[in-house]
Amino acid sequence: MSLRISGLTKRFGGLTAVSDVSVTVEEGTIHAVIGPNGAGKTTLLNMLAGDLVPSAGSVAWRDEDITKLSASARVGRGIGRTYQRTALFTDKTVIMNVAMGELAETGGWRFLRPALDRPGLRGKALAALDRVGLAGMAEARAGVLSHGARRRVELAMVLIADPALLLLDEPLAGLGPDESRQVIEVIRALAPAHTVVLIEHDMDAIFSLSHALTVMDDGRMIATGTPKDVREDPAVRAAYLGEGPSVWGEEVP
Amino acid sequence: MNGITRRGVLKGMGAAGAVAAASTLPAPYVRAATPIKAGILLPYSGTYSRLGEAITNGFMLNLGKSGDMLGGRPVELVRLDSEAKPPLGPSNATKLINGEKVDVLVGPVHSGVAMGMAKIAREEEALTIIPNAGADQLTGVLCAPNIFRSSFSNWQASYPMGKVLADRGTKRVALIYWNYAAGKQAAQGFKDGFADGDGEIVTEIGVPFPEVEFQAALTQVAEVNPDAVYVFFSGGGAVKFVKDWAAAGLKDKIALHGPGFLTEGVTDAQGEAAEGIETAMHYADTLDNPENKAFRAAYADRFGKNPDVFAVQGYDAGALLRVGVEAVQGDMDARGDLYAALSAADFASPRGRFRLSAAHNPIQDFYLRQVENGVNVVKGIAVAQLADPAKGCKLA
Amino acid sequence: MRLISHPAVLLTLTAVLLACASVPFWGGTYELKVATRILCFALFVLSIDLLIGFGGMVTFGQAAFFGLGAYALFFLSPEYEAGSILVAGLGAMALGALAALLTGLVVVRTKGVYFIMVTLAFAQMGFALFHDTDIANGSDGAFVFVKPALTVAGVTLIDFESRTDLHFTVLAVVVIALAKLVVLIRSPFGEALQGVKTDDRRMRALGYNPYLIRLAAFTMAGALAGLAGFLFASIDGYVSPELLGWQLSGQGIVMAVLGGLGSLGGAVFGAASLVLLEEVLKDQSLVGGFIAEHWHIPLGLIIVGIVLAFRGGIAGALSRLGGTLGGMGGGRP
Amino acid sequence: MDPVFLAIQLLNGIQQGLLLFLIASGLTLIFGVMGVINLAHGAFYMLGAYAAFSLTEMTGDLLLAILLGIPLALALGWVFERVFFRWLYEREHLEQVLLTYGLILIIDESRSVIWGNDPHGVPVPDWLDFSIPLTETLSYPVYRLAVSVVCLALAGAMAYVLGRTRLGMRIRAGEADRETVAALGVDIGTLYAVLFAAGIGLAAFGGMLAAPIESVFPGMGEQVLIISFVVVVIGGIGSVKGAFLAALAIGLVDVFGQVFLPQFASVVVYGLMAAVLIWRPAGLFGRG
Repeated sequence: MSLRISGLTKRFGGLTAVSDVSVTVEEGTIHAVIGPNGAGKTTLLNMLAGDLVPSAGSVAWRDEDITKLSASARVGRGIGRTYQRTALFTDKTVIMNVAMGELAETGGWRFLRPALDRPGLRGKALAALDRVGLAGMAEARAGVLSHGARRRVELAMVLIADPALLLLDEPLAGLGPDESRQVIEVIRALAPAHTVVLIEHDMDAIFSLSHALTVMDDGRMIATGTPKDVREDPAVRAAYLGEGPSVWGEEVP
Repeated sequence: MNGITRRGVLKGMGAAGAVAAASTLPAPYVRAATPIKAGILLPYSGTYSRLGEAITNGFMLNLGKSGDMLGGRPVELVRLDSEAKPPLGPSNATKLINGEKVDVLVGPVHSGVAMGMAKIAREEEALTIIPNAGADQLTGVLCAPNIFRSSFSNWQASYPMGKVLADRGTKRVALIYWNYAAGKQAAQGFKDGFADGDGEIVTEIGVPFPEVEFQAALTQVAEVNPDAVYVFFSGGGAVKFVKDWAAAGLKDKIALHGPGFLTEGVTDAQGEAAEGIETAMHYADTLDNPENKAFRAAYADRFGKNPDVFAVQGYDAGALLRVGVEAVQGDMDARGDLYAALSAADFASPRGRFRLSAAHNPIQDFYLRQVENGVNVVKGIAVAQLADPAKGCKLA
Repeated sequence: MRLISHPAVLLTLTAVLLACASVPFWGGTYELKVATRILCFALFVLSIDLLIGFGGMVTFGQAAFFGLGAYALFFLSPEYEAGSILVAGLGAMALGALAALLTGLVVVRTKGVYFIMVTLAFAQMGFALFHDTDIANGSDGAFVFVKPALTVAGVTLIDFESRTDLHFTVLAVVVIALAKLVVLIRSPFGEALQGVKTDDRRMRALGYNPYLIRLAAFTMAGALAGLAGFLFASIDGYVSPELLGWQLSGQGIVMAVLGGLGSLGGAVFGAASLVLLEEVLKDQSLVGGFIAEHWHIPLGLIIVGIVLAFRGGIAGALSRLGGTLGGMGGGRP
Repeated sequence: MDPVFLAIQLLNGIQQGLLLFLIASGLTLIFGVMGVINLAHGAFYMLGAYAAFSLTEMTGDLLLAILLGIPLALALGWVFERVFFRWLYEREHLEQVLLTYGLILIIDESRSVIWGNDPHGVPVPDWLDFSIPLTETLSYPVYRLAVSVVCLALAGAMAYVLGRTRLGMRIRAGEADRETVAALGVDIGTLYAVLFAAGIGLAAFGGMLAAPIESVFPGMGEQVLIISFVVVVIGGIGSVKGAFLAALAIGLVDVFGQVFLPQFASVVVYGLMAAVLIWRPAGLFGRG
């Protein structure tokens, strides 16, 4: 039982954004994907979520080939994602944003009663907001929230549907230290009940959170394994030499 | 648009005189102080505004003959832009009939507008004079005691040329027309006239309205190579068709005919290409009768330009109204007498004798005309005293 | 969402609707017909607001469904006796919905400027169909000689031949439509529709099918526009191909924006103000001969002015009057 | 049908399509680069035709009129860009639709004030005013052929600018944003104004060329606008190549529709559009 990625490739015209990536993510673990900007991390995530169709390779989740499934069909298989750029419905209230995730199971095909009157929905949405520390902002319009708060609403939108597999694209980007800490604890608590694939740049967070790491550069996967293995991988060191110690959060020996 | 800016312009010196005289006159004249309101629903913007202007001028010219008074009462015009938009026909008619409470409705140019307007005029039983719109139904299935027309029906305008060609023994004729209601009615009129002979219609080409790209149609005609072609286009389409016809080299090989609108008021724009085209219509600038001469002189004098058939139709709308109002001595509520007088109207118009059929469409002469040096010259009478068959009219 | 729940908007809306309701008691035929026409256009604009204001679908062909609804009255009315309001009204809605569903299959696949052009082109196709062929008397348009009535067990409850019957029916339909739309907009479907408007990729990621949601909204708007067209045609009993034409679609958009998009109440304000504005601009005795003759120029200037300076429409201005910030964002599609 | 006449109808369709391309290319260019949908495009076509009419009356020759008219059209386009359109680049399509709808009303009614509502003919220059006999009865006006040649030449010029120059390639790739254009040493505001003027110039030039063929009349802009939309939608918005092919296709479909399906000639054109959209929702060469 796992997420198996085999030979996944994405080409845009002449450019190969992701080239032959094969990784297996064990269920119940937190798996981080790292690499410099333009390495193809978000493209990889988009293919996992079904937002992009791979040029080659396959994705299997719990022994089912989902390569051809649409994004919405994948949601039905218990896969949820967040975006690198916050994609909230700015016209809606915070609680409505979160509820959208849960309402998705109806597909929107309910016409007669106010959305939030669905039995149990308000409670679940408030609970999800509570997990990210935003229960107090439930009735505010999402458009007026600070950047950090928006990132957390984003997370709550996925959490409410309680997906088995979460794909998080830079969940800590732009957060202050306090907010970061809070979100890190939320993510940490997801395992082992949930499986998490996340893209992140905050190395402290990655090494404190993740059970496994995949390193990408220029569309290729250059290493995968436990944080310890990856840190000692010569290919990774070679690729990242120029970026210095700060990237790795420790001194280069 | 000299002379008309606001309603009430026609309340002239005559009105003051009428008021002074009122107390000594018989009963109907007591109303003299209150004007007769004429609602003018014509296009003053868009493609047809030239026609709206000419009709208004003609109408005013006729009223001016008696100091803007009819039956002892001053006449007040209430003008409303029809925009030539059919959906606005009913609401504009309502505005004039129920809002402005006009005594008579004059309009419109566009057949679609006329259909909508006629619906309301029938419901409200308001006196209506149509100075242009040619839809056959208006004096056919939709005819009504209170609706009169001072122009023509589409059928009527195309029948004469068909008859002329039939009489000449023309064998093979092609039809080209805008594929919409007026075009189809014109085609029917021509066919009915042409059926008197032993010729045949070899092809019928409908061009989508209001498209003016005729090259495909011309090529089809050239392939069929008939003896004559009858076309129904007007305004910009008429200009373009005649020029394309000449440019395609068909001008001297196949005879081109149409209702008068093919060359009416557009020969300047058509230039050389229009020379020699034969059309039939109920009017021509050069008609040699005293009414026409007086009319043309007066029109040119007052408006600084030459009148056309639309001005004549407006002028006769005024003449028709005059007949009715004078018969009831200004009492517009005497509906029965008013309509009877209008129906019996028989007067000398610039176009010749003017009288109405039982369906209230003019019975009139149609003249055969040919363009010579940019002028539609009368060559004779194509069909004398032609009446529309008024299919489906219960008044007949 | 500003909707009509904003106090200032709700108050004004109530006032306008009450004013409409009062017309039969003081106005003549002309005033009554103008009021009925305003209400019919309000329904039409509601269908446009549903698409543009809530679905982000800028339609330039909504008149096609309005016109089809109008023609439904013609098709479903017997020549010499009164048809049934129920049959013709439901028929108009069904025809509008069916046409919207069929064209929608293609149209809602497109977005943004494609959507605008494609809706326009399909509407012109409908216009050409009625204009060039003999389906319903071609370009001259067609009459409905006897307007429909609602008869239950031999008792005529509503007769559209009576102008007041028609007027109050339309008023009731507007009120019901407003209420239904408020419910719809707040329902899961409405929330999903607005979600699709803001970010349809996000909606897909959450598990919705934006295509079907758009298609459903497009179909509903088609039905509503069809109903509006049916009622409009019942005013005078005359239908013409121009009822499907692009000018009417354009007018509908102007009304929607003038009233304020995404506010529902704005549909009524927009319809009322544009109809009344045209009545004023065309009246020689009010604006003078030159303007009355060339009234398109001031109208055009007003439209340009609205775009450049007056965003959010009347409903937007009202909710700002009320002092809430809640309405600020909703004025933009 | 006789093969000779079939060939002539083919020629008719191509000629009609080429002129349509000229008008539609300006529309697609303005949208492709600036993202502005311009409903008033047809109104500028009409203004071009009326300008050709007045200037021909003044100068006595269409060629002189066009030479005078083009700078006028470019200047008009530039003024409209500076006064109205530059506020629209960041705005919603809806606002663009509304503003340009308002402009149609203003331009069309101003036309009525300035020129009145009569239709006018515009004479073909004498040296082009003859026809080539094709069959016994039918001749082909040389002016139409000349117009086709001019349209082809312009299409070639556009293909060169868009395909061979650095700026052109950026425009074609839809990358003419502030940064990339600045990197080429061009001020984006100026570029937009120039491109917009060029687009308007194309519409007006189309009107001038068409004036002797179509004659000049109120309402000529609307017809052209809607059919140009169909061309742009079929070709793919922003694609000049697509507009070229689509315009030819429309020209041919219109001509043969009239020959074979006269009742439904105008419906067939829209049917073609629907078919293309089912097959490719973004048009033949559309992005996205």
